[in-house]
Amino acid sequence: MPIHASGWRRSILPILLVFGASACERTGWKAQIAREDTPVQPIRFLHSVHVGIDSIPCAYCHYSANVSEEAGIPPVGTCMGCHRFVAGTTDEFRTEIQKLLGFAADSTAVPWVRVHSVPAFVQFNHKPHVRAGVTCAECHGNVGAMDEVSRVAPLTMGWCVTCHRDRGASDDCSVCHY
Amino acid sequence: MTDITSLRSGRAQAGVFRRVNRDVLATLQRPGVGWAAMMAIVLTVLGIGVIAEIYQIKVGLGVAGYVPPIMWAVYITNFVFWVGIAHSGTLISAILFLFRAQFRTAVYRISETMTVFAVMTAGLFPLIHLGRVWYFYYLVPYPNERLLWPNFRSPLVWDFFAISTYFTISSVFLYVGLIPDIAAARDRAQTRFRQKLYGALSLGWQGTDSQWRHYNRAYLFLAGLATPLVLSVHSVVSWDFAMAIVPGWHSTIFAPYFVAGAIFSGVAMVITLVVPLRKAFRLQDYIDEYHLDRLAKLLLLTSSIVFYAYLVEVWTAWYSGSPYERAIFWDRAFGQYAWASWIMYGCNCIIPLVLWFKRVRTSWFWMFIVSIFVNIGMWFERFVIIIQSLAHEFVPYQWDYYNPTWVEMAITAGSFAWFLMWFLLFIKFLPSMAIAELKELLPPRLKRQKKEMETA
Amino acid sequence: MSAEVMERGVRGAFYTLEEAAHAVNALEAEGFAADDITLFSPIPTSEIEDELDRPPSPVRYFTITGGILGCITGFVLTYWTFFAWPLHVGGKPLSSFPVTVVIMFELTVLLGGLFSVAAVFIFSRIPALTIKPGYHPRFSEDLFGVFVHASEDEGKKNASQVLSGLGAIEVTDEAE
Amino acid sequence: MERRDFLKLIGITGAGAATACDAKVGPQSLIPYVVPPDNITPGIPTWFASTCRECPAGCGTHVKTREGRVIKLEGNPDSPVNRGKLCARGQAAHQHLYDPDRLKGVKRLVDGDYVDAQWANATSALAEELRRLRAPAGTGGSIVLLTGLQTGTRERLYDEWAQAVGARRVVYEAFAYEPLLEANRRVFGESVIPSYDIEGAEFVISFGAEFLETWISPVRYAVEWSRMHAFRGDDAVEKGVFVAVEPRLSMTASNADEWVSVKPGTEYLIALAMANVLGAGGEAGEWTPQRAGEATGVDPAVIERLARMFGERRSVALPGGISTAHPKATAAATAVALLNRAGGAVGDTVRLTTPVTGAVEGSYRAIVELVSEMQTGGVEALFVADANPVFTLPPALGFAEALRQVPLRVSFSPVFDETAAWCHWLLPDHTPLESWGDWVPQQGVAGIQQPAMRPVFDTRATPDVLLDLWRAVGDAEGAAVAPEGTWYDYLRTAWTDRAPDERAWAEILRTGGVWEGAAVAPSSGQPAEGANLGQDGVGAAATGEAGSGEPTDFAPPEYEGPSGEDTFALVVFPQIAMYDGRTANRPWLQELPDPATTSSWHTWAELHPDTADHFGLADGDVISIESSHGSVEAPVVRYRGARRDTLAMPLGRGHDRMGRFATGRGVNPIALLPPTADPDSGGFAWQGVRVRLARTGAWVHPLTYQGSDSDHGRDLAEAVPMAEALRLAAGGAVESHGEQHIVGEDLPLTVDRVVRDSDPDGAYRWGMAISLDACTGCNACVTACSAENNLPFVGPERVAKSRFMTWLRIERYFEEKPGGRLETHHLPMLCQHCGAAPCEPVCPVYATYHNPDGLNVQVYNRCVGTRYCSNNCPYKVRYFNWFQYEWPEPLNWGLNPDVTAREKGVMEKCTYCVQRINAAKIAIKDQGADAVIPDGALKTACQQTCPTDAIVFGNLKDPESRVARLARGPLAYSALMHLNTRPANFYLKHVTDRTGIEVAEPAAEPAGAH
Repeated sequence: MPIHASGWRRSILPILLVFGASACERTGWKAQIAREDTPVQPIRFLHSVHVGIDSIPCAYCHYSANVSEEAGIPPVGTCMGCHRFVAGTTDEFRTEIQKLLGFAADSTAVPWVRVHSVPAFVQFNHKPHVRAGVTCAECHGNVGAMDEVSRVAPLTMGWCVTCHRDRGASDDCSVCHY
Repeated sequence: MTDITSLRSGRAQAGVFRRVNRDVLATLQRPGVGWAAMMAIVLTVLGIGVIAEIYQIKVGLGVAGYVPPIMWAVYITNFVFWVGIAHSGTLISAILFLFRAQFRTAVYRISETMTVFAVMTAGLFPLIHLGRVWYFYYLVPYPNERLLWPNFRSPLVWDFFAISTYFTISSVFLYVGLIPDIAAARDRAQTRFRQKLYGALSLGWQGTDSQWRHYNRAYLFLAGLATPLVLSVHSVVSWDFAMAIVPGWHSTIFAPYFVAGAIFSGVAMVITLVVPLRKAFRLQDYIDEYHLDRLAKLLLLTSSIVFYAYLVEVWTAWYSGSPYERAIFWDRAFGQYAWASWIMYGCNCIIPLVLWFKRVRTSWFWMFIVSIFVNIGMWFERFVIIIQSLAHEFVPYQWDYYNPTWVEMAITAGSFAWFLMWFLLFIKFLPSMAIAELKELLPPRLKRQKKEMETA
Repeated sequence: MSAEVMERGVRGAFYTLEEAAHAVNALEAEGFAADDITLFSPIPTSEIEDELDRPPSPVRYFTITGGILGCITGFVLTYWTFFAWPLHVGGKPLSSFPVTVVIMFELTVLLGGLFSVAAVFIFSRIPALTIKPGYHPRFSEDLFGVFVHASEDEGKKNASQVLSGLGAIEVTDEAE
Repeated sequence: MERRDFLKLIGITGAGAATACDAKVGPQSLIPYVVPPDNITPGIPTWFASTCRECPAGCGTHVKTREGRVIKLEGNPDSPVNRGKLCARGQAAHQHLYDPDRLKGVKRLVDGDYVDAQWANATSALAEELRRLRAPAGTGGSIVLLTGLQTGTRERLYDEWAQAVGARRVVYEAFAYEPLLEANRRVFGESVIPSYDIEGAEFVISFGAEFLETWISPVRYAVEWSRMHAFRGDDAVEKGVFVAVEPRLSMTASNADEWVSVKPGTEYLIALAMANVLGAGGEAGEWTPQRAGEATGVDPAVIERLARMFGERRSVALPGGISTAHPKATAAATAVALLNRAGGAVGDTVRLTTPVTGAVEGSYRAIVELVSEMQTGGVEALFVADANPVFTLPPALGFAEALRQVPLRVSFSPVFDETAAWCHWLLPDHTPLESWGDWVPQQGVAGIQQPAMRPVFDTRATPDVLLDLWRAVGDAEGAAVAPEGTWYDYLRTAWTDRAPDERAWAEILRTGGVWEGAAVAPSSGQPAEGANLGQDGVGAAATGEAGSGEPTDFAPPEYEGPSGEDTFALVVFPQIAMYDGRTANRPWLQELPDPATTSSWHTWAELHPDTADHFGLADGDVISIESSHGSVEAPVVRYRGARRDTLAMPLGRGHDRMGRFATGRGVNPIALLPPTADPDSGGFAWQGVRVRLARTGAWVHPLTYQGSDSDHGRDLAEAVPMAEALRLAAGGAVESHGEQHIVGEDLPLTVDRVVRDSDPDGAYRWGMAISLDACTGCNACVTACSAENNLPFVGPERVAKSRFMTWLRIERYFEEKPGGRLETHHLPMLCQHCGAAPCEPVCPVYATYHNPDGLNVQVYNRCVGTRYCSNNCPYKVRYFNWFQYEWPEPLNWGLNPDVTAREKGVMEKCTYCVQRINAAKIAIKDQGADAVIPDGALKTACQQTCPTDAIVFGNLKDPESRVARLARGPLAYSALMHLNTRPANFYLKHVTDRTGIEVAEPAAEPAGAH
């Protein structure tokens, strides 16, 4: 009479498969997130040129970061302040600037794609951060070195809280969640 | 140096042993039509319950009948009910093991599987009842990106620990007990599927002296650990209520009162399950009136404790002078929920009084009836404690009345189906009586038979 | 039997445990090493230990280790989380011992139980990929078996004599 | 001008609002302004001063906008009308703006269907018609412009337009209060509503005037009443007395120190008898207290006592509005005027020199005439603006049928209401929050109304449409030349006197109006200067001589209709949320519990419990109510404030058009009323029928919020007699009652103990002091909270299951005093932010905890929804999101972006407006890292709007803060104190027993100073 003592061995394989599949899924998911960190913008606006080469201060365009919860996205008028005169040095630049001129001519807003966002239940406010001397780069990275802005900080809760604690800021939940 | 008597008695014993094997393993034969029909019904009901749950997750908990301030209702009632059911299993398998109560041998496997499946059923309800079940892992203490931990002051976290420990220990306990019997099934398996199944599950058990030595020791320790555990789990469940300030909940007697109630309801459920099972599998020789009588006495004892607890509750409320407590118990007896309260008092205190009669205690029919009433009564006990207390709390502006909806009823029915599904699977695929232990401690009828064979 | 049987020896089958245990003791008296003798039993009777005079199982050390470990884990886990992010609830002190008791208790039971089972697995050599020699399906049914590891013919013969002399209903040479 | 420009220029897509309300994470669009507006910074609210147009009171408002969207209204503190406060209707005004069922553009009726049209086509088509129909200017031809009550520039434009195009104007307002005008004309010779100085009075007696709910200017009177009446224990000055004479315990009457329950329609006989006691003579002389007592069912001794009080004190008597508008309404108002005169109130607390807006002379008479004209085909074209006569007139009058005789019917209503449904053209007006305008609530006070945001839909301001038509039609003979420019230009020109230059204009836009003639009641007891008219009246003899001199018949009104045991006098009453029905499509208001019965979403029939028992009726049993003119079906609400011989029904619901929230909700009891008028004033008789009730056998789940009527003696709503309160306020020791010495080292709770429940190094421990004596139960706070905190509305099915989501609720408890007197306590119940909060330790995931400022914080995104906290909250102030609550577009535009919109399965509750706290903290740090928010700079939404200042919020840690002073005061107590939850909300006891009737009672203490 055969004795099947080793049947349990066969049950290991499916378990491994399940774990493996979930690991693959996680990796793929992460890769997808990473792609979304650098979204394609309607105009290929180069922070590297404006901030890196031209040294325009952040607050020139993001005009309300020091007074409001919103940093402020520059209206087309702000762009046109220079681009009425600056047409671009290369063909590629000229094409992109032409797009801008198109928006300006139609008086429509440029539909920028948001790079840095927090969930709806997080009440982030730029003003106190700017006032406390947190530099823009600490959260947004060195945008002067980026062609297209990508998200460098994880913007996770642990990341926020760690910085808050390091700087002696409040780690009370109701500072951000209400 | 073998004398003829010992040889004869050895033969007799082997014959009885073979019979035990044959009778118990006969339950594992190919499922019949009856079993399949039952399974079909059970799966249908379960399917309806699953659909109701999916609907509830999609639309929101509002599809259940909750009426603030009654924020806990039938789901928590079911949770406590099923946890309670679980308890008698461990009582019979662990506590009575420690007490060497021999009548447990025949029924402990059934009660133990009942424990495991009841905990599996109970464990669903805290999830079903969550507003955002998809975030249930917030209750699990693990290092996470948010740097947050659960609140160990909350009785719900205690509950999480207690229930998961209880589930782990009782399933391990069940499985460890099963191993030698699975090995026996393996050695008699007819089909390839069963050979493989039992081969895998028996882990290569051979019943050698050293295996038995470690096994017996570990079994003892598991029983020893499960004994305080079983008392603690329902105490912790009772603290979900007793730690709150809700009048009708905030009471020091809740822990012992709940434990007694749990065993009471669990024993009733064992009887409810054993009566038809014995008949279906022709196990009359193994489970007889002797067992029934013992179980009935246990039922009577716990019923008396529960009765006493009810009286003490009322007395405490009156003697405390707290207007809220008094109002709750007045309302319990004469208010909107009086119908539920009197079902509870009737089924849990009055009906079990018939168990004082031996004729009832040894009647399969009457015991089955009584056990059904006790099951109903104990479900309503939880219903009354939870819902009626919440309905008449401190602020009279927020007094209200609750009715369950079809979703709650479907999920409740589904939970019974879920429990029965596992139970039906179990009795067809695993030995529902402890073969090895039955051989060690023969039930009275088998003993008689053995005697007869020896003298023959 | 099967190809998995690697060892040789003699197997005797008995009706009762007493006879089987007696045979084991007799074999030991014959000079067979205790490690070479295996008794198979269909029932879990604890009398085996007494009959064979074996030392108590070391499972208990695992149990106590698991229990203590669980207790400590429970305490450390709860106390650490009280201060990992100190949040005030219900006007209670940040650290409160009573609530840790429940967690400590549950983890004590949990780890104690799991360690015990792990110990059974380890000491009983299960899950086992191979079946020990000398096993017979009836040893999970109605008979008690004694298997003596003996590769030489003389040993086998000696064992066979002892086994059949002590009431074995059947004695088999497993090397066949 | 700037403002209009930016409104045009903002290219907002609501990125800000969407970010905060949309739960999706990941790439989102990020839309900048096309051209940056001068005075808008994203993320910072912009405020506009304007005027509330939800009723004729004309309260000043501050409209809060974020990124170009209105998100909240608050009262304008500068306005002399409402002094910074708003009622529930005002708080919900932007639900009119964002009404998803508003007309989204011009529509024209073609073959029985409404089809979309263009504004240009509409004006040219209508101009064509007008040219054809118009009569010579001033002759009042066959064109009729039917409007509601208007004041100021809009009124002028309507008149001028009617003149110019040869139209006739008919002004119709549902609540027109004609009898008040007529009575004052008779008694004082002035057809006006005088200002009643409630604040300056010591004794206020109302004869059916619901002045805390709907009567004339409820917010104004609520403010004044609280200053006259509320005793908070912060000084030992005795406060005034308020007595209400009404057949039904209305919310106003529930706040009275004494409710004199009279037979319906006979309130004024009490006034007459009181005047008689005070020596009025004349026709009043016939009405001795005995005779009045017999007619009204009131003990004559009560009448005499009230008369004495009225004579001895500085008093004012308020004539009734809708509840005394029976066929003898003018007599009723006259009697009150006589009482005021006899008691010396005229010229003192009754000021005829500063009349207030609110009444329309001959309103009902005009509409009756219009109906007969329409029936005979005398009207060729009818333009309807700001009125819904099909709904507010009794069907028996036949307005809708007559309307069908008019060949051209044009509606300017912004919503598709019952009247618009009969019109050929729908030319939707802007809502008040989108349009320019002004309002004169009182002589000498003018509020400006300015658009706070771009129109939501393709609507046009009606004045602009009229101007276009005027220009297109050309000028009729002798009429004014059509002015150039837009309605804005017209308005600006009209304001030239007040704002000669742009600077002055800008200042007016900033402050919200001009108040130079504002007679904010002097708080001293001095009569106002120049109250000559009234003085003359006082000088004259007993009745009418000073006025027009018509004799008045004071015999009580006959109620028409069936009689018998199952018949009742029907009392219809305007309800605080619904007013005359115009606010019915605002879900917050539909869901607002009625202050008296806590009912919502439907029309109910109030019966006294004894009556209901007699007929075997339980709450929710549907009865049919039948008069000689119609019948309706409504569920019963058993209400202890109803008389045994009356059946009361609220007005305002029962729409069959108007929108998803209004249509089919309840019934319109106007259907029961005959088209009867009070013959003296011509005003519509709202009261005066008897109805028969019959059981239908149907039952609906009661839509009431309240569980039990009584607090069962639990320490929730506490009261103290005035004499005792005065003694305590003067420093008297608390007498020890054995039962109040309760267990626990922390009891009784002190402010110092509550302060310890916060970070010792922090600057704040937020808390509240809520005065039950000031709270009227008006529910303005509830709506304010809804608007500030994005509270969803849940709908009637869920209200039936008590799943309402109002973080703040007013619990109404009755206490039966010896002698059968019913005392009402209004208890605002909200999160107590307990120091030892039972909800916190039971949460398994720390979703609720105590923060360093002493707040009980609820973290929505951490909540998994075990609902354990709610079970363990003794105050039951936690609310669970049973569903994902929907905000139909564009109602969601009004969501506050600073507050997370909650997901299904999450618990929520009052946060003490933590978003305001955080904003204030961030703002104050501009003044230095250690700067502390000064007391009063930070107000919660409920506190801000509370007309009676019942709610005071602030920092308990600051011993000088108002909240700390009140909480330390002698009247402070904590709800359910013996549970030792250490609540941060201190309640100030209701101060009762002020009228002297308690002297007779064995248990109560002498009322002392009376």
